[in-house]
Amino acid sequence: MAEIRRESPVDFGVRSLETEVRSDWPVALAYDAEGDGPWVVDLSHKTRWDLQDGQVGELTPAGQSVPATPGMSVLADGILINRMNRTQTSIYHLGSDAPDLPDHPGFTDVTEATIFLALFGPHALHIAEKLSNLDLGDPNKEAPFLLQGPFCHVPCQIVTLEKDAEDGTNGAGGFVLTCSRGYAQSMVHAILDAGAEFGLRPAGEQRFAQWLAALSS
Amino acid sequence: MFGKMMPRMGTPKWGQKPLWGRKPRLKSHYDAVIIGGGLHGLATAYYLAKAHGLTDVAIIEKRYIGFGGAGRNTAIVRANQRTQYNVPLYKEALDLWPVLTRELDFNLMFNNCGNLNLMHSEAAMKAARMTIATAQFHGVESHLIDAKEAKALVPALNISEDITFPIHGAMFHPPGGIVRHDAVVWGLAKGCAKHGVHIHQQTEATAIHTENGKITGVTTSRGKIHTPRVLVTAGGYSAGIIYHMLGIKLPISVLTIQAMVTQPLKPILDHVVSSGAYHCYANQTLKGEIATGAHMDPWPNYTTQNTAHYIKHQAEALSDWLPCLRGVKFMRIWGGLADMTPDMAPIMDGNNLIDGFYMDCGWGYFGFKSCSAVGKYMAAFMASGNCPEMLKPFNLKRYENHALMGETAALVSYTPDN
Amino acid sequence: MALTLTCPVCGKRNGYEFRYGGEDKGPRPAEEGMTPSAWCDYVHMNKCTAGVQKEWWFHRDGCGAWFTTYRDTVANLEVDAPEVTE
Amino acid sequence: MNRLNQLPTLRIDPAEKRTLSYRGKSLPGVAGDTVATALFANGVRIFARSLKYHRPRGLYSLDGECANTMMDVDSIPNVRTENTLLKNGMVVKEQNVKGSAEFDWMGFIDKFDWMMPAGFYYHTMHKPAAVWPHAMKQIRKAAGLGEISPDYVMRGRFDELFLKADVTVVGGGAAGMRAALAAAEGGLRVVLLEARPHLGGCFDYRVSDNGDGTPLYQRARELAEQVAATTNIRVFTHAPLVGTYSNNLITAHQVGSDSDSFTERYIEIRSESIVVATGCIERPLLFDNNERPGVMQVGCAHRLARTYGILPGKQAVFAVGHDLGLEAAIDLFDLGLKIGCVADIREDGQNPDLLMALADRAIPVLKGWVAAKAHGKTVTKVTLTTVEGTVKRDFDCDLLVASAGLTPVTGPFIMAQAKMGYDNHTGYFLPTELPERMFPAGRLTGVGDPRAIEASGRLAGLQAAAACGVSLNGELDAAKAATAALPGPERGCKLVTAPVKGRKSFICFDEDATIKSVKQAIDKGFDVPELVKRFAGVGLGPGQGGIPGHNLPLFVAKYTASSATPKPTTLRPPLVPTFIATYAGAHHHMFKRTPLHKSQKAAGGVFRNIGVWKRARYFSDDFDCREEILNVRGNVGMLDGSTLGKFRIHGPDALKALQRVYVSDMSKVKEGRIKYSAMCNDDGCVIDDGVVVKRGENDYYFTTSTGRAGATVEWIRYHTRFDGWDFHLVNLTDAMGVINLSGPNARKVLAKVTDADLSSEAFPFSGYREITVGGSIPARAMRLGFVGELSYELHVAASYMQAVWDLLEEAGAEFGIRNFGVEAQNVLRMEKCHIILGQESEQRTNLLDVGLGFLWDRTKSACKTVGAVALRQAEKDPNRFKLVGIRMEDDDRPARDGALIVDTKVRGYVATMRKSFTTGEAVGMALVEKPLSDIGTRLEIFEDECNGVRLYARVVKMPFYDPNGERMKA
Repeated sequence: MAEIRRESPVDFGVRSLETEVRSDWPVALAYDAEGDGPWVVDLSHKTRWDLQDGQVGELTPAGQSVPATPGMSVLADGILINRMNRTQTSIYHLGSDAPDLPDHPGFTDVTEATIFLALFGPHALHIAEKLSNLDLGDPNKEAPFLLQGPFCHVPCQIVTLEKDAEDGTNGAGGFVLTCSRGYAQSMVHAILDAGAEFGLRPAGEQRFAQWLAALSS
Repeated sequence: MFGKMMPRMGTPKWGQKPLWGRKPRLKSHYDAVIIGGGLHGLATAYYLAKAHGLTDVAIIEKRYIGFGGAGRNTAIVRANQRTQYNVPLYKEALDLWPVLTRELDFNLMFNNCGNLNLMHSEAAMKAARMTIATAQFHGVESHLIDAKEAKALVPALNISEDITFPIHGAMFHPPGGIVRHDAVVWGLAKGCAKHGVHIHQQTEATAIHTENGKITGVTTSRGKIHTPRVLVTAGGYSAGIIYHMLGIKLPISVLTIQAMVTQPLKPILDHVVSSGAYHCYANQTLKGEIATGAHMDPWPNYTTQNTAHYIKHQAEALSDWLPCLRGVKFMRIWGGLADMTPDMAPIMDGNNLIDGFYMDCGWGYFGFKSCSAVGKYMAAFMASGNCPEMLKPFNLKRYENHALMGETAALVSYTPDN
Repeated sequence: MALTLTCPVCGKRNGYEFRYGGEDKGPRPAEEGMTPSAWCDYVHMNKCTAGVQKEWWFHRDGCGAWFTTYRDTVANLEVDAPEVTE
Repeated sequence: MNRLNQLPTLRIDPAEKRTLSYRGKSLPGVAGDTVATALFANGVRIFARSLKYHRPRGLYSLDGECANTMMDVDSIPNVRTENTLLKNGMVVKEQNVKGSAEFDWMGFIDKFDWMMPAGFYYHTMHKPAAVWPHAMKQIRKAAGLGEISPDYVMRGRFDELFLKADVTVVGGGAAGMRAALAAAEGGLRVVLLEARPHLGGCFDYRVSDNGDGTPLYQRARELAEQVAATTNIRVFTHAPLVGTYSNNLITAHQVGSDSDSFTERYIEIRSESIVVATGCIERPLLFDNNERPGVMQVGCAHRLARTYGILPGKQAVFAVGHDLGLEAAIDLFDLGLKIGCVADIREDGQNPDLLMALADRAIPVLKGWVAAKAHGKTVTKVTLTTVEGTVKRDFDCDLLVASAGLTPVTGPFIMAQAKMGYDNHTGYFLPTELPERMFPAGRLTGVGDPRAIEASGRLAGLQAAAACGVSLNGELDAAKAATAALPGPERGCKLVTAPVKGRKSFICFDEDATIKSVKQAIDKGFDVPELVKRFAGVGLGPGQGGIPGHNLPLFVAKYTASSATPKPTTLRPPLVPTFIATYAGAHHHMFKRTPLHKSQKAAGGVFRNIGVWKRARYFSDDFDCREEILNVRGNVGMLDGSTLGKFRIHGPDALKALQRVYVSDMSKVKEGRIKYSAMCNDDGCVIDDGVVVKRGENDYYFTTSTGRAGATVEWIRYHTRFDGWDFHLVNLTDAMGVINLSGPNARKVLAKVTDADLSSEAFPFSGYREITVGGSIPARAMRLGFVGELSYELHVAASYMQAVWDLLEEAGAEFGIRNFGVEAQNVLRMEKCHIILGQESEQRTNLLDVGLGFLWDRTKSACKTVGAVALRQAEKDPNRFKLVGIRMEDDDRPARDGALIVDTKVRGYVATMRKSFTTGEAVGMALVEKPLSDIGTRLEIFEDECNGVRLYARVVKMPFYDPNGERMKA
């Protein structure tokens, strides 16, 4: 019998330099010539949960409390929790391991439903401006924050993890984005195309981990 | 040098006199009042006066004739509708253009260049086959052609596979084309005036009066009129007028529809070409502009403002299927109203809910193509009080009888409950 | 024209993110005893108000909420203080 | 021509050479030239011929307000050469000429204008009717300006940008720059748009001083430096605004420079507030031959010299109505232009300093005089006259600088639906009420004093910032006071036309509309400017109203002796003609692929769009799919069904929600079983069908058709929006892939990859099981029978889909397993008379019509099921359509899908029909009127292109294959 492998919907069209298999997912840790940023990283293998409940605000998924108002996000211990509306929240496990899906019936594992990308580094938000009219750098909001809306015409959840400083060219700013899995190819193509003028390169999970560590510190 | 040798004549005499006579006085009584000086109102008045001898007719127009859809449509005419109720009506309308040109002695500039309706899937080709069979069954010329044949007719067409909606073929309808819409307004107005119809511009109807279930009159911004017959045919404004003046609700949503033209070009497009999948049509006007449009914002509006969204949509669509136009510039955009019904077919009814009250509305974006024939039959309806066979299927009752007309195969859903 | 709508969850957004849901006609009537004309009135008929009307919208590209708002159909602008012109 | 290479105002780099090709010759230009200035420098005066009369046309405004200098550049038609920067190697051609622009064989038409009064076409060429088609052909050929080839490919990279800004300033002149700087003080996000390739506006080319000794051009450069140094101002140059919309949406396009990554890009800005500092253009002076090459506006002449280093003529006459004209005359004289005379339309009101400077230079000034006629193909002489027309004098010249007055660029306000009114003092059409959070600044408010221009800019910038909620304390008042202390709006010259009859006085250049033709239109009853525009053709040409926009309403008001104030005509986007390629921008095609896309492609799949998805419809070039079909019937096939909608619904009220939207009684859904049901709309028409399984208490998994997946959440929430129920939906459409394994050998194949008991007893038809495939992969398995064979539908996590597919393919190899596509499935299910919505139904087809009435539970009226009322009311209607099975009398001649069922009328249509490879019969389904639906009824079929030959079929029992369902239940 053939070896069982899972496939990420995201394909950057370049071979990774270093890969690790994690619960059947081949995970690209690094790519050749990742450059000085901006970077795009495929995080589709990272576990995502959907939690819906009439009293979602009182629940504590993965031991964290759910942000009080829709649009708010919290990032702690590698877990990003985004309040989507009165009854719904999304939980992204950005760290390496995710616990088993809790017993509570309100949870659904939606890892497979979406692609999950991180886009960060210099000009990351300038790339976003070419693909969406959502205000990822909204001065009235404090990062991290969640936007649910169209990105390159496709409904997405976008969490700005850090806003750029000043004119956006020097920043460590960036965001993570999920959209329907079927759009993977179109979305990646659009992002790479928009980022070309800024030198956007695919990067491996390690690059993301460094950014995440810098954000958390 | 050439000109100097030519005998200098005066400006031709048609160059001077007012087209629709001097401004008439608003009388206190008319045999019929038509609210709305658009194409349907003008055509109905024209036929009332000419064919039925009912010349004591007033057209009440809030702004100026042709202000609404009459002056904002892109002038496409065709008779390849989907159902057997519609095809004969539009066929007659199509046949009337040359007749009216002669009758009105006004060049309506009918260009029967033919229409191509592009199909982008096997399913669409099948749907087209049914429409074509219906047309042929009623003696209207229409054919299914493949992508290569379409390309032969329209050399600018992109029939490659790498566009959003690759072209499989087209419904080709040779007798369709374009008519100069402004000319129809002005020509009919000329015809109305000749037969004694009063056209009151800058006059707003503010109330319709009834007594014991009968129409008695209309109040206007210039005074009250007594009349036993009222036709509301105010295009996009009809449904609002009918509800707010008479309390009759209609299954209508009024949407803004937009169109635009490019800078003028030498002949490049000899047909009217349209695509449902792209929500986009294009044809070349006699002036050389490429007229294009179709997309509507799917929510009710009485605004004729334009949207940035629409222009971009149009550009993206044309980039796909008429890619040479990428090197051409958009020049002007405008908007109008389309009163949409759930089954994409109009409502023509009257003399039942209220004696002497008639309506002709819900035309969506088909009001231009149909106006000549509808004027003829609505005039017959109003003159006799009896609905002609041709118009019977378009009654209002069909909605509560769950008998939608089926002018579209797919659902027309501006709201989820349609 | 560039409609923006205020989603109760996501705030002010581009109108094209939303789906129109019709004039507000109140809760779904009971099934029993519904006459064809009452049914038609609820399902198909509209007032077509040229002015401010209360209407339903769905945040299709965003949070997925159905909500009502007031909009002036002549200006195509959402209005804050509803002054319904019937 | 020798350029004035040393001027400090230049925007060209004389050292950097460029060349262009024109009429077979290579002509020199320099960096910073526009195509038109380069041609002008090379002595070209006639750039084009006009649309109707083929009159020679030349450089007039240098800002693209008319089609005078539109040419074909690199095979792109209608290029505004005066706004297009010269690039090396451009190939430039004349348009709409027979011969050349210089000598056009069609030029004689100008003599026949008297035959073509306004509305000419409406009254001619239709008698006799046979004339018209020929005439039309000639009209089409004569009309149009440029030419585009049907296989033209637009080169370059087009992009798009969507910005959020607090304050957007439109116009990068002194007022705009001051506004941007003021707005940026509080840290707001500011965007500054400038149409020209550089900031500076009307200061950029002027050497007069701003009141404190600094020349204006120098002041503009200082401001530009300050702007560049302010990081929260984003500047877009060569970026004309093209549209303003409600809620402060602005669109623009930007022309890329050599160093940009784009050729052109589309820019859309959602801005909290807007400052409009677009300045003024000039109002054309109307006189005979007022558009001859050699006649140009003040700014054009002045900028030719100061910006491009080209003296616009040798011997000039000025006929102007504003001080900028006098200022230009003085400056151009100092640069070497000979000036025979300056006619100033105004009797008085001139700036005395300017009059003094003219006197110092001995330039004769005639006050209350105006140009009456230009002579020559290009100007050789001009006749001046007093404004009343009593006295005339001729002057020889090769340049006539003519300008009646100024006209503000109010397009941004008009497009934002501002109410416009006529201002008697300035003679401008100005907004009477400003749109919300939109502020005017600079020259368009009527001010001309440089300090006032700057102060009004600062004030508007602060107002815009305040509108964003920035608290400014006393600054706003101070700015107001500063503005008020400076000279206010200047009185404008109101003269519309010189005292001439106007037969050759062109109010609109692009459509060759004269004063005379406007009079004719008015005489015919077209007495409002909007109608004159349409009837006489004014302002509808490529210049988009820039030339006639101000003059037409003034003239109509005068000619109709209307007591009302003039009403402006409307303006519509795009304010500046914009390439379709630019509007399209990046134009990303967004579509969905299934998890098996690559392998399906590799297996020879022919893909089609199905809604938002790409799906494999065929797996060979036999589009009848014989092999695919027979393999499923006789063996086993696999179909990628991943596009199916899939949802989880959970929560205490989940069942209530299902009861509302499904016609069946969903309380009867049992664990371990699948329930097939349908959703209707309120008309009772079927909109969706699918299966529901119960996976736990208040926890269901259900499928929808591919097309409905995107609207399902919306639909369910819509129909429960008043109920306040506690249920939750999760869209799992993309999370789960679907493999349909069908055929008599399906069980054998599946058994090889799973340990689950697949026997019919353990896993019967209509059963639902959660099994493990390949040792570890969870799969939701359903026994369905859409294609009429033993079938397993496996729902598998998307990332595992390829692995499971590969396992099955490997396991099925010994049975000859193969792909089948959507078309094969279509035929297979048709043989079973399983319907596909949209194919066997249309918008008016209800649940009962298609024979699915058995799904409807009539006892649950308390659930207020969507569609139930309509079904009840329509149930007894004898006039409805009914879906029937039909078989052709001739099995070798199946009717095509869409053929009609007729007698004297249309009675129905064929929904799907094929000659079945399985049974050899030509069978299908049709929707027919109820009286025709009895078994055995003979149907007459009318097919397209049948030429009167009818086909015949009979109504037969459904289904056509395995009527007892033994195969699918096996």
